[in-house]
Amino acid sequence: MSPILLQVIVGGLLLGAVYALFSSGLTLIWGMMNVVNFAHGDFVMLAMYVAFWTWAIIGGGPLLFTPLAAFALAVLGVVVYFGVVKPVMGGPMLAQMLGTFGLALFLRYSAFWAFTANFRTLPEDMIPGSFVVGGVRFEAAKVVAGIVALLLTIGLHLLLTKTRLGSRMLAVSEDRQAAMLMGIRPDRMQAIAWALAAGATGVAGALIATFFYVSPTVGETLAVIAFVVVSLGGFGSVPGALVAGLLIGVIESLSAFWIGAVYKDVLVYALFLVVLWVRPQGLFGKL
Amino acid sequence: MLIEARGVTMRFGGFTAVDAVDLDVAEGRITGLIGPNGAGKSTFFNCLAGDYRPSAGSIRFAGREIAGLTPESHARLGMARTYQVPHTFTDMSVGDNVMVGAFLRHRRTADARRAADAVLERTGLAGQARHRASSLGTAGRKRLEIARALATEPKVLLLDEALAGLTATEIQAAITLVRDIHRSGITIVIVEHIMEVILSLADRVTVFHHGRIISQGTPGEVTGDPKVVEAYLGRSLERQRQRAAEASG
Amino acid sequence: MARFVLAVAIAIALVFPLVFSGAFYERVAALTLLYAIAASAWNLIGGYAGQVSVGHVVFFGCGAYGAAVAYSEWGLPPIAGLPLGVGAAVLLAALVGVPTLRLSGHYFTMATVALAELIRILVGNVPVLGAAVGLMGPAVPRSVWDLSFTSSLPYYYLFLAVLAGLLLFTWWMERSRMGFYLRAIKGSERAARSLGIPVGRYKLYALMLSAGFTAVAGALYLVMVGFVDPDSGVGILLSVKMLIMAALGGAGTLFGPLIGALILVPLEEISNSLLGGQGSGVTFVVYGGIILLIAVFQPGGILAMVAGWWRKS
Amino acid sequence: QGTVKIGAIYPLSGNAASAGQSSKAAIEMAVDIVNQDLLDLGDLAMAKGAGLTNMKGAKVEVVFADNQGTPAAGQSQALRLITEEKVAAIVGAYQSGITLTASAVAERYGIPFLTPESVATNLTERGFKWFFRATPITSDLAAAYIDFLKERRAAGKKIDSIAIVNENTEYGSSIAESLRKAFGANGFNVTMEIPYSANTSDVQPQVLQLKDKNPDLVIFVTYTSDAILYAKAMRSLNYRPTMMLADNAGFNDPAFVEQVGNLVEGVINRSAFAPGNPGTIPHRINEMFKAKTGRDLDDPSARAMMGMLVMCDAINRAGGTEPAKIQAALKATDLKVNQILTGYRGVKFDEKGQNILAFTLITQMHDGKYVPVWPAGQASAPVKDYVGWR
Amino acid sequence: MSDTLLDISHIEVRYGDLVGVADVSLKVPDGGIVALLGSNGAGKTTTLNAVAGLVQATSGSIRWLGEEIRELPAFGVVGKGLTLSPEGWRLFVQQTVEQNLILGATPLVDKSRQRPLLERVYTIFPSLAERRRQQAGTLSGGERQMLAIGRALMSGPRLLMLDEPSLGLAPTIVETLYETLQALHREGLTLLLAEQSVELALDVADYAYVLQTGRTVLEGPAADLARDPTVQRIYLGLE
Ligand SMILES: Nc1ncnc2c1ncn2[C@@H]1O[C@H](COP(=O)(O)OP(=O)(O)OP(=O)(O)O)[C@@H](O)[C@H]1O
Ligand SMILES: Nc1ncnc2c1ncn2[C@@H]1O[C@H](COP(=O)(O)OP(=O)(O)OP(=O)(O)O)[C@@H](O)[C@H]1O
Ligand SMILES: [Mg+2]
Ligand SMILES: [Mg+2]
Repeated sequence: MSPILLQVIVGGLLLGAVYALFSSGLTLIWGMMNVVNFAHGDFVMLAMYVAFWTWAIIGGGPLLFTPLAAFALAVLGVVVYFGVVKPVMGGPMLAQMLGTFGLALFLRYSAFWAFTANFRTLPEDMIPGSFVVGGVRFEAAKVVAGIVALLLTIGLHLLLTKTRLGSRMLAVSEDRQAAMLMGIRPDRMQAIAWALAAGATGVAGALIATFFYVSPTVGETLAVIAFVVVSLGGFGSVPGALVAGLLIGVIESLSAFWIGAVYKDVLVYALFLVVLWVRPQGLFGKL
Repeated sequence: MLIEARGVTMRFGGFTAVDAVDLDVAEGRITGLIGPNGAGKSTFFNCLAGDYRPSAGSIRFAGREIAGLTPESHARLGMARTYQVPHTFTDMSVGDNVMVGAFLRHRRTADARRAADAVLERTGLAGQARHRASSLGTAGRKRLEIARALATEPKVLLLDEALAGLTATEIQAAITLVRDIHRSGITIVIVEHIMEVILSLADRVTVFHHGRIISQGTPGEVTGDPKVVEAYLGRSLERQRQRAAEASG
Repeated sequence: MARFVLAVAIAIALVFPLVFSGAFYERVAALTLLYAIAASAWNLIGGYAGQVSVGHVVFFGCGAYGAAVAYSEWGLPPIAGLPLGVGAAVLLAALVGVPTLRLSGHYFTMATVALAELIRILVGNVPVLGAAVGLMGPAVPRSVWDLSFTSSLPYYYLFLAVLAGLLLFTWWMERSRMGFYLRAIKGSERAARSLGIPVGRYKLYALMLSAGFTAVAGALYLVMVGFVDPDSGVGILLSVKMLIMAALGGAGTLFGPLIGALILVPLEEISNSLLGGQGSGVTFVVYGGIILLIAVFQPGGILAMVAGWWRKS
Repeated sequence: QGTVKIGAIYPLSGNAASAGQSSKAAIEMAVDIVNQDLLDLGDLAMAKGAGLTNMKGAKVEVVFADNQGTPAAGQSQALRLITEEKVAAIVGAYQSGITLTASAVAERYGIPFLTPESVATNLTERGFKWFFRATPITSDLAAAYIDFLKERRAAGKKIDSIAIVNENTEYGSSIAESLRKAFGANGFNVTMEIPYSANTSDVQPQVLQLKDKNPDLVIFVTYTSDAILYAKAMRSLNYRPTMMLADNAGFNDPAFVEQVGNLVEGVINRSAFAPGNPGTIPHRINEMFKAKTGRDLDDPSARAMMGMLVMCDAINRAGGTEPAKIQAALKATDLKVNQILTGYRGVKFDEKGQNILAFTLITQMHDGKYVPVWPAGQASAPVKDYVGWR
Repeated sequence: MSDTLLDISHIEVRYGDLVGVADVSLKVPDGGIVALLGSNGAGKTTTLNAVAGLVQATSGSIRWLGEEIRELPAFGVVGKGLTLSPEGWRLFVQQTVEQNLILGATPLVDKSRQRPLLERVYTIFPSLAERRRQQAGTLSGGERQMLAIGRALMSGPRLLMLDEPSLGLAPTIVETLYETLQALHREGLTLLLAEQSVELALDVADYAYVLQTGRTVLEGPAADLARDPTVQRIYLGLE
C-alpha cells in the first residue's frame, strides 16, 4: 500500500474517531432516552466557544478548557432537561423535535448575537505537532481526540450496560412511572443522563476546537453526520456509534480520494440506506 | 378440518418454544389450548396468525398453505386474533378501534360504522364507544380486542387469554358472548388459564407442555389425564370442575 | 358551533387581503398559505400515519424543479411543469417508499434525512437542473400563463384554492377507510396487520399522496419566487419547517398545519423585517425562542390548547 | 434638507452571515462618506460635501434587510423595502441566486437595483432595465488571472499542470467553470479538478490528492470555513504547493488572514481592494474601517462600499428620487479610476447594466498581509515564491 | 389485630373529566391480608395506583402509619415500605429478567439483602431463574406476571399491593403463588390484593372490601363475605 493511501486511511480513521466523539452524547440522549436532540450540534458549538474563550481570556490549554467545557455543558444539559425536555416529554415525539429545534435556533443565534458570525480558531500549538510513523503522519490533536473518543465510548458503554445507574437510566426512559414504582427518581436519572451526555459533548467540542474552526453555525456542519453515525450504529448502541463513526470516516476519506470529494457524502448516505435496507435496526441495534 | 398444523416448530435462538406440533381444528368447533406458563401457546398462536413465520412445519387453512403469509393476508382469509398483551390503538376512541376492524369487509364509512356499532352492541362496549381507548383497563382492552377482531368478520377467531382479569359474573357474560359468537358460525380457538372457561366452552382441548402436545381430547379426558394434572392443573382441579358443573348445570 | 367558526374563518380568508392591504403583507399572507399547503401535505404521512419524514423537501424540489424545467428546457409557462413535478414526486415516493417505509420510528426519519441530503448533492451536479447555480423562471412575463404578477393577491387566491382543495381531501380522507387505517398504523403496526391492513401498502399510498401534494406546493413556489437552487429547493431546512409547522399546530389534525403556518410564517417574515436589519441574529433568537416556548407549554400543538379552551367554554 | 432612503439586502444571518455583516459595516461607512464632508479622501466619489450636494445636502439613510440566505426571503425583503420603506433604490444581495429574485421585484416595481458583488453571468442577461452591476464577473477575473500567469510564465515559472479545488455551490462551481474555459483557451492545462461540498468536515483527502500529483499551480475556490481547514490540513500533512492561488472568498476573510494567514505565506489572491501604503486613499479608508469594526476591509466589503457609492453618486446626479431619473443617472455613470476605492478601472455601465470597466488586482500574502503585486502600476511589492508556514 | 398500617379515607381520583374513584375508604391492619373486590372498572386499580403515588387522589387522605402520603410521588411511597405490582406489569421490556429484579431492589437501604431476596424470588418462580438473562419483552404472559410480582418482592416491602396477581397464571402456579403469599404473610408481610377471582381472594384474605363504580359499598371479614349468599349474588356474581 502506498504511503499516501495509508495516510488517507489513517486520516479517515482519525476523522471517524472525531465523528464518534462528536456523536457520543447524541447516542446517549437519542438512543437511550429516546429524545431526538436537534440541538446536539449546537451543544458542540457552545463547547467549542467555551474552549475558545477560555483560551482567549484566561489562556491555558486543553487541560484547562476541556474540563471547563465538560462542566459548562453538563450544567447546560441539566438546564435543558428541566427547562425544555421534561415539559415536552409528556407530549408526542414531534413535540420533542419542536422543542429541540427551537432550542437549536435559540442557542445558535444567541451565540451569533454574543460572539458575531466571525470565524475563530485556536492557535495551532494547542496540542502541538504531528509525528511520522512508517511514512504516515499523525496529527497529535486528532490522535488525542481519537483516544479520548475511544475511552469515552467505552466508558459510556460500560456505564450503561454494566452499572446499576445505567440500568436505572434505561428503566426511566422505558417507563417513567414503573421506574418510580421501583423507587427511582426519574428526574434525577434524566438529569444525570443529560449531564453525562452534554458533558461528553463538552469534551468532544473542546477537543475538536483544537483542530477545527469555531463559528455559530459549525454545529450544523457536523450534526447531520452525527445523526447518521448514531443511526447507522444502531440507536442506543454506544459501540455501534464508534464502529459506525470509524466506518464512515474511512469511507469518506477513501471515496474522497478515489472517486471525488463531491461524492463522498453521496456514498456515505447511499451506504447508510443500503445498510438500513439489509439491517433495519442498524449495525448494532436491537429490533 | 379448517386448520391443519403439521410439525409446526418455532425456535428463538437456541430455545425451541414450539416443537413439532400437529394440531387440527375442526370447522365450527371450539378448541381449547391449555398448558403451563411458557409452554408455547401464544407462540403457536402467533404462528397460526402469521405474526411469526414458523421455523419449520406447515399450516393449512381451509385447505390452503398459509405458513409464512403475512398477518394481513391471514386476516383477509378470515383468521382473526386477540393479543395476550393488548395492542390497542390508544389514541383512538373505542368505537374507532372497532371501525378499523370493520373496514376489512366494508369499504364505505357508513357501512363500516353500522357494522362496528353492531359489534360494539354485541360485545357490550357500546356505552364506552366514544371514550378514548387509553381509558380502558386491561380487561376492557381485551374485550375491545375481541370486538375489533370480530368486526373483521372472521371464519376463525383466536382468543389468547381474552377472558383473563374478569370477575365471575363477567366471565359468565363473556362465556355467553363467546358461545354467541360461536353460534354465528365462527370457529374458535381459545387459550385460557381459567379452567372454568375451557371446561364450559371447549369441545376439544389440547395441552401444551415445553412446546409439545402432551395430551389431547375432550375436556373430561384431558382433565383426567395424570400428566396434565401433574404439569398444569394441580390440586385446583376439583374446585374448577365443581364450578364448571355448577355453571353449566 | 364548529360550522360557524369554519364559516367565519373562510370569510376572513377571503376578504383578509382586501382589508389589510399592503403589498408586503399580501405576500406574507400568500407565503403563509403556500407553506400551509406544504405542511398539510406533510401531515398526510407525518401526522396521520405517524411516519415522521424529514426528507419531504425532495418532493417539494420535484415540484419546483419540474416547473423550472418546463420553462428552461421547453420554454413553457412554469405552471405547465406541475404535472411533471407531481408525477416525479409520486414516482420518487414510490421508489424510496418501498425500502424506507419498512423502517421503524427514528430509522425511517434518519433514512429520509439521508435521502434528502443525497438528492440535494446530486441535484447540485445535474446540468439540466442548473446544477449548483439553479434555475430561474421567466424573468419577464411573456403571457398571463407565466403567472407572473406584481401583486401577491392572485397568488394568495390561487394558494387559497389549492389549500382548500387539499384540506377538503384531507377531511374526506380522515373519515374514510384510509384515514382510519393510517391512524391505526400510527397506533400499532402489529395490531393493524392483524386486522387485515396491508400496512406497507397504505403507508406507501400515504407517502405518495403526501409527496404529490408537496410537489404542488413546490411548483407553486417556483411560480411565485421564480428561482430554485439546491439549497432553496432541496435543502433539509424546509423539511424541518414543514414538520415544525404541523407539530406546532397539531400533527394529525386537519387544521393543525395551517395553524402552524399561520403562526410561523408571519412570525418569521415579520421578525425578520423588524429585527433582521440589525444583523445581530436576534430574529432567530426570537423565532427559536417562541417555538421553544410553544413546545414547552403546549406540547400537543396549538390546536390541543384551543380544544382545551373550547371544552371549557 | 430631506433624506433619501436606500435599501440594502445582505445575508445577515445563516452561513454567509460573516461576509454579510462585513458588507453591512462597509455600506454604513459608505453612507458616512456620503453624509459627511471628508476632505481627506481626495477625489473619491461622494466624499466631498455633506450629503447629496445636488439635493440640498439631503442625507442618505440606508435600510438594511436580512436575506437569511434564501431567495424567498430576499424577495420578500425587496418587496418590503420598496412598498413599506419606500426606498429610492436597492443594493445587494450578495448571493447571486438571491440577487436574482430580489432584483426581479425591483424590476416589476421599476426601482433601480445595483449589485456590488454578485457575479453570476445570467443576472445581466435577463433584459432588465433597472438592474446594474458594478463588480467584475467571472470572465473578467479569469482574464486577470491569465494575464498574470502569463507574466509569471514569461518570468520562468513552470505552470504546466494546474489543479482547481472548488466548493460546489454556485460561487465555487461557476468560478471553476470559467477558469477552466479561459485556461483552456489560453494554453494553460487544467490537469486536476477537485470539486467538493462546501462546509465539509474534512479536507485531508483533497490535500493528499494534490500532494500525490503535485501540480505546478493549485487554485482554491472556497469559503472561509473550508479555507481554514485547507490551511491547517496542508500544514499537518506537510504539503507546500509550488505555486498557490486562492480565489478571494475564504482566503480573503479577515478572520482567515488574521488567524491562519501565517500558514499560507505567499498565497496569491485576487482582490478589488488593497489598502496600499500609508497616505493613500485606500489605506485611509481601511484605517477608518478598522476603527469602526476592528477588522481590515476585505474585498467583498470594499465592493459593497463601492457599489453604495456608485448608487449615491447616481442619485446625487439625478437630483431627485424619481426612479426613472436615478435609472438615467446610473446609465450615465462614468466614474474614473481616481474616483473609486476598488481596483476597477472605472465605473461605466453597458446597456445590460454591466460595469465594463470592472477589474481586479492580484495580491499576495506577505508577512501575514495581502499586498497588491499586479498589475505593475498598482503593485506595492514584487511577487515571491510560495512559502506556506515557517 | 394490631394497629393500622394503611388508612385510606374518602379518596377521589379523577382522570381529566372522568372520575376513576369517587369515594373509597379502607384500612389495612399490620399483618393482615386485605382483598379489594369488584367488577371491571370498579376502581380497584385506581385505588392501588393512588396509594402507590402513580396517580394523585384529588381529595381525601391516604395515611401510612398515621403519616399523610397522598401527595407523595411514587418513589417516595415505595421508600416507605409499600410496593405495588401494577396492572399491566409495566416491565422494563428491554432489560433482562435479572436486571428487572435488581431494579426492584432499588429502595433497599441494606444492599446485602438483595442476594437473598433474589434467591427467594427464583425459588418461588423457578421459570424466572431459567430465564434470568432473557429480555423481559420476550417472556410469555405468565412469566411476565411472575416477574412483576417477583420484582415487587425485591424491595422487601412491609405492605405488598398486588393488582390481580393470578391473572394469566397457570393453575399450578396460582397455587404456588398463594401458598407463597401466605408464607410471606406468616413472616410478617402485610398484603393488599385486588383480585377478580373472588373465591381465591376470600380464601386467603382475612378482610375484604367491595368496590362498585368507584365507591366502597361493602366490607367485612372475608369469611363472612364468603358465606353471605345475598352479598355474593349481588356483588360477586356467585350463585
Ligand atoms: N424472542 C424470544 N426469545 C427467547 N425466548 C422466547 C422468545 N419469545 C418467547 N420466548 C419463550 O418461549 C416460551 C413460550 O412462550 P409463549 O408466550 O408461547 O408461552 P405461553 O404458553 O403463551 O405462556 P403463558 O401462558 O404464560 O402466556 C416462553 O418461555 C418464552 O419465554
Ligand atoms: N388512564 C385513565 N384515563 C381515564 N380513565 C381511566 C383511566 N384509568 C382508569 N380509568 C377509569 O377509571 C375507572 C376505574 O378504573 P380501574 O382501572 O381503577 O378499575 P378496576 O377495578 O381496576 O377494573 P379492572 O378490573 O378493569 O382492572 C374506570 O371507569 C376507568 O374507565
Ligand atoms: Mg401466552
Ligand atoms: Mg384493574
